[in-house]
Amino acid sequence: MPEEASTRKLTIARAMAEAIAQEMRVDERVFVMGEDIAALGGVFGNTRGLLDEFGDKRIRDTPISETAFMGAATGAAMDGMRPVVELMFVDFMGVCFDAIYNCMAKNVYFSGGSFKVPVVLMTSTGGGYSDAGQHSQCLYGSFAHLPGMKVVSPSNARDAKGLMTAAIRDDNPVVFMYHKGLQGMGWLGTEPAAIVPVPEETFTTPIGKAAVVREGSDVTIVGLAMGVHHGLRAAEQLAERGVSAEVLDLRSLVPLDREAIIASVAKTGRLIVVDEDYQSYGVTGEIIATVVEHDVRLLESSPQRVAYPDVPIPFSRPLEQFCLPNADKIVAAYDAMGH
Amino acid sequence: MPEEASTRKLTIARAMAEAIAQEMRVDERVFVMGEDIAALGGVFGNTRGLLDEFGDKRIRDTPISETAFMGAATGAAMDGMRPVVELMFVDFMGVCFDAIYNCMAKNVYFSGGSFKVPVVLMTSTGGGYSDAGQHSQCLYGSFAHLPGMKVVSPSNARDAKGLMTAAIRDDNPVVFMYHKGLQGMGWLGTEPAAIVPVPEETFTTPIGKAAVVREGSDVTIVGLAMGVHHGLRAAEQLAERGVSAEVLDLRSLVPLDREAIIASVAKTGRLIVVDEDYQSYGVTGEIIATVVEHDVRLLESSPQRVAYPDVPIPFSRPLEQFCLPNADKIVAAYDAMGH
Amino acid sequence: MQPGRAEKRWMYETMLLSRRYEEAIEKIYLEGKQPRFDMAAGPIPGEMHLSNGQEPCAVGVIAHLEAHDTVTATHRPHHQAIAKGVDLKEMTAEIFGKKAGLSGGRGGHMHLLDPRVNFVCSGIIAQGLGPALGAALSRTMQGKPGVAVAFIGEGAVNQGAFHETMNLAALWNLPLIVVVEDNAWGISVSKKDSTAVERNHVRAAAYGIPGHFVPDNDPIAIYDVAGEAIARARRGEGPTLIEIETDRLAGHFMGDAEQYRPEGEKDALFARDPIPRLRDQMLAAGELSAEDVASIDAAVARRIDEAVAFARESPYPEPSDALEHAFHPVT
Amino acid sequence: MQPGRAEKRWMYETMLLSRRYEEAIEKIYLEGKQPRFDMAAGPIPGEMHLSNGQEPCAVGVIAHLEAHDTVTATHRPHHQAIAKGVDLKEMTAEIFGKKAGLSGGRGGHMHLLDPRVNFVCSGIIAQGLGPALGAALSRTMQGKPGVAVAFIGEGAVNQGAFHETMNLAALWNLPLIVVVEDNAWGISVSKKDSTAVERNHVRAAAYGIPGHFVPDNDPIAIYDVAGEAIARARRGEGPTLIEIETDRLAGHFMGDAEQYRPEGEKDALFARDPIPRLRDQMLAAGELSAEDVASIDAAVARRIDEAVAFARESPYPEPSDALEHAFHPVT
Ligand SMILES: Cc1ncc(C[n+]2csc(CCOP(=O)(O)OP(=O)(O)O)c2C)c(N)n1
Ligand SMILES: Cc1ncc(C[n+]2csc(CCOP(=O)(O)OP(=O)(O)O)c2C)c(N)n1
Ligand SMILES: [Mg+2]
Ligand SMILES: [Mg+2]
Repeated sequence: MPEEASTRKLTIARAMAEAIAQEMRVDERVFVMGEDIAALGGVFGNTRGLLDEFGDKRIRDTPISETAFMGAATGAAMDGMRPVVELMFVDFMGVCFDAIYNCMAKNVYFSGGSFKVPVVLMTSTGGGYSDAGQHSQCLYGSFAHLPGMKVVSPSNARDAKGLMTAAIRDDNPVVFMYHKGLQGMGWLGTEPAAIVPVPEETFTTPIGKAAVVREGSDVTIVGLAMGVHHGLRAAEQLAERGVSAEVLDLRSLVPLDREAIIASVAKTGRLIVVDEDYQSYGVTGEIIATVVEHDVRLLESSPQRVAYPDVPIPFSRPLEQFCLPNADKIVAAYDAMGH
Repeated sequence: MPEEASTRKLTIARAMAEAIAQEMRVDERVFVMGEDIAALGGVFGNTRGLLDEFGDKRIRDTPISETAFMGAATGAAMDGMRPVVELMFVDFMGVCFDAIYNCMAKNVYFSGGSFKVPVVLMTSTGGGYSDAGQHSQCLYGSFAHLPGMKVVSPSNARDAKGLMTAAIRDDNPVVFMYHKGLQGMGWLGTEPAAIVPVPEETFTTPIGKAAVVREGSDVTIVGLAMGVHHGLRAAEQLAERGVSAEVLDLRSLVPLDREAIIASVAKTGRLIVVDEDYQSYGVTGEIIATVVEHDVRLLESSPQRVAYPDVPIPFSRPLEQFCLPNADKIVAAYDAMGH
Repeated sequence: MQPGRAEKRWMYETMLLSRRYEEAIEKIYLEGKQPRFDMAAGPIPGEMHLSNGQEPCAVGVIAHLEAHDTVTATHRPHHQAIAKGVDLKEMTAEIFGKKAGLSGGRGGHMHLLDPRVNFVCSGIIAQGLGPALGAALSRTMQGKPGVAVAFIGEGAVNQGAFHETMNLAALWNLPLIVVVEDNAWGISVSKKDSTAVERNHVRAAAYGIPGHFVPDNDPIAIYDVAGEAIARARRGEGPTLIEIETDRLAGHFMGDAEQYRPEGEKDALFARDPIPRLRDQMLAAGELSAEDVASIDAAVARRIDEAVAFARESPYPEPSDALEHAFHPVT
Repeated sequence: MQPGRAEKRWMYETMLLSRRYEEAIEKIYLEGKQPRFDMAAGPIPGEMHLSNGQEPCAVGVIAHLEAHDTVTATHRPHHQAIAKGVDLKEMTAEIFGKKAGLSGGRGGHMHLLDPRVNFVCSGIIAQGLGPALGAALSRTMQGKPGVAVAFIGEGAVNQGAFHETMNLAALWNLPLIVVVEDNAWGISVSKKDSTAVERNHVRAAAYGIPGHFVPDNDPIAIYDVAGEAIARARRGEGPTLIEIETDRLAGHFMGDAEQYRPEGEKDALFARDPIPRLRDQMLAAGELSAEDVASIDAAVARRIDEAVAFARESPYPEPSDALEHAFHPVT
């Protein structure tokens, strides 16, 4: 990532589109496919402008046939192309999950590495705006659990651009999960801290490296995507009380930067994991197990989870807000650890 | 579960078929649907005999159209029937997962409880016989992670009968995952310890209650289905060395009997979790997190996982056997804890 | 099959109720969302898919149904819900996310489920087809009366669930009617950019079942074709595919600027709005009087006012109610 | 389109190679599995789906393909793999789970992938359709020659992926040929119990593309129809659906007792075995001599012996190799 300062701020949506455009300019094998990604520029703006520049052969709207076009992305990738394919909401994975987890994700292995499968599957995640139970899920754990796909999710526009470029250049399937509440679409509400300076030139952010986004010494808050911003806000609140929280942005679930997690907890002795995906059998359990299986004595008190409870996502605002992670819950989790 | 001794031993396959038959006799709303479950009696034998007794209206072979027939199971259940529907291998979930996780599992919630969705989804899991990467998965974590479905997996025929009966009587979707290596089909190889005495009369095994299948004081081995048998064998080996291992059969992942896990670890101070599903973001992480978030001081040494590594399942025998959990790995995990 | 005067009047009233209802919802939806449109704000947050223009599909078909017949609908469900007789107050409270809503606010406008009239809908394209098939199977197995109708959009026809469901319905000869509301668009993708055939009803040939096309968004013609199909299903003669040419008068969802629409297309649609068309037809035929029109207007307005007032006055659920009803208790 | 003498001879040789190959595999598969059949035992563990009887489908179609054309096959892939020119030694080593196998033993008989001849297969019904569509799209976008052929069973036609793929192939006018090997059974479920229409080729109408039916498992007739379809695709005129009546001479997989088959059905199938039929035809037409037949027999036997010897002698992979190749390294 270039070091020189950039002052041009982008939303994640624009950063994604820019990364794709830059790769498309230098590599004609790259193309984009999905629902409403051409004339509309993507429901969440991440393909805006691409149709005008690259035309409808390389920016292809599809029918509502996810099984066919996810499979097609795999077939095209195995034939030498580098497709970027969109699943509009991650919630829709159920109509095409075989094409993803059993085919796209496994053909590198089934071929003993003789086929490359350079697909980027980009998909929106997250709730908070009352889109109810089939349009608000994160499903981070569902993808990260199954082998053969890398899984990334940026918390800000700079990482979004760098991770997208890295994903397009990767010879493996990469699932790029962008959180709607960070996307920078005005109508969706936006976390302002996700809109950051982004270098104009091409760069990659390595997949599998976490980032310490705030240093601290008393407690480690681990999260990804929206969870990072909750963590940062909680760290502010804790700082007012004299508690120094370190915030770790995972950026990637597969590969998972276990060293970074362990190093931070080794320093702080306390762990809170934040996740907007369903709590059980998911991200929070994995992070906690990673620490304690390494060395249970690292933890001075019981680790805490601030995750989505194990119920479908309700529509009604007070119900949904009750379930979502937020900074106050993280602070309460800190307090629950006892000191 | 009736207390009187029964000496009649059954395989899990027969126990499942018996439970279904007994419920079908007393409740005409119960019917069975799936691929090759009628004349063939199920590829894994669990519907054998049902066609002859109940006829082809209630024992329905389907086309290879899992999305339609999983959806139909939900629709029939919401209309007052109690379908038992088979997904032949759990690996096939990807072609119909929306109908399962987004519809069957959520309509109770979406209706605020005004609809019942009494579907039993039975599906085979597990490898060990070289059926390769699309016919050997367990995916326990994938189902257990997503809300609205109960998830059970028996380790022996008695539990299989009791859990199946309980599942059919439950007003919620229950995913009944049976391990091929325990099924009692000669051609698949069988764990003899899964074939146990099963009462002839109807009984239920409560969903959500774990069972201590071997008491011990030095280490807790937690597993389900095939993992329980690995755990029992490891406990034998450890006993020869004077180590007393407690083995917990989870039986149900949703609901998860967290109390039973915590109680056992509180006694032993050591935890090994065995799982044939992929390791990361799955069952092992959840069990470990459950213990340490309750009280990190319960553990005298770092917990250990013996799970399937995060790679697709290879065909070749030495490759697959290298990856699978077994008793030796559990014993090695015990040794790795340091004492 | 021609509607009698009462049916026709019911169709007109129901179309009007649906239209005026959505106009009311539209206004309320924008409360709190101006000047800046923020989907999360206001008394009705989240996505809002209006069905205005498509009312003929709902009434022409559902005129033939009873409460015990099943309907599965889509993300755009208001017109069908209203025609099927879902309680308007509870439906409105649900759309507001209130405790008195159909599911206590858990579902919202894409998840209106009502067992009293056997109505469900969902937010996943083509998801309702399997459950409708299952309801049809259930009726056949139980020997109870009842058919199932699955409404889908023309975009949904290209989803695999369509094919699987049609084959099974035909194979098992089930009382299922699949109704395609062809409004020519799936969000921003036009039918010609998504569908290899010009008309979807020809796809019935792939299942050996009847397929019908009803042009021109005409409730009377729909009534006719649907009536035959439903009667056929009730006689045990199996499924039918019905494709209806209809119009989406609003954007895909509220907030959609529809810049992808060809110039002038929207004007043409408004010019053939089916509701004034039916009204004028019935007036001309003497099946409605000016007074009837006025009294229907008034009755419709009253029902909507009541429903909206009910929804507004209903309290929000307790936040922690979110954790209830993921599972039924074991009995 | 009629095959020349060389093509016909290639078809005969290839069918015979496939048949004799599977006979050899069948024998080896049973090693270690007798007296008690245990799928996990012996030099070839796991499921084994034989394609004997279905060889005409493979050769009649693949006779028209080059190495750069793509084929996606199913769980029953040997005949197509052999016809497509997958290296027989490496394929056999793969089926044995050996290090020298196509993927070093990771895949096994349901996962034979070979980029040198653009061949893949898989164990999930209808999974190959999307990838074949993608290969066809890739060729069109790159302006490179090449068509894609997806082989599926008649049971797979009822899977949603079929519908989605056909629609997209037609919509985008891609060089895709979908070949349905109709052997009348999907495991134990007969076609009449799974499929609402008598012949699947009629389903082409749902996509506005040509659909052909080839009766009687005849390689020459298949060659003819496939040749036209592939030439059409190469000319940029889009996809075709071809349905072939063929026979599954073995059980669904080895170990299947086939008690679900009506009495006498199997005898009838063997009586119309396509391989002796073609041989006798060619002998009668003077396109083969008795010496040709003998030398082909010998050549085929030699290739199989070599492949089997290669596989037997190849070492097993290191157990820990299981952890390699889940991902390509980042470069
Ligand atoms: C499986 C799935 N894919 C995509 C979507 C996103 N989506 C919602 S509505 C819609 C368009 C549907 O078009 P159509 O079926 O014609 O219905 P209409 O909106 O016109 O009523 C799409 C693509 C979805 N909800 N589900
Ligand atoms: C999605 C999916 N469902 C079910 C199966 C199990 N299965 C394997 S082969 C088979 C029958 C396939 O029939 P057909 O397509 O006619 O092919 P054939 O076996 O006759 O060659 C079934 C149901 C599967 N592999 N994948
Ligand atoms: Mg539409
Ligand atoms: Mg077949």
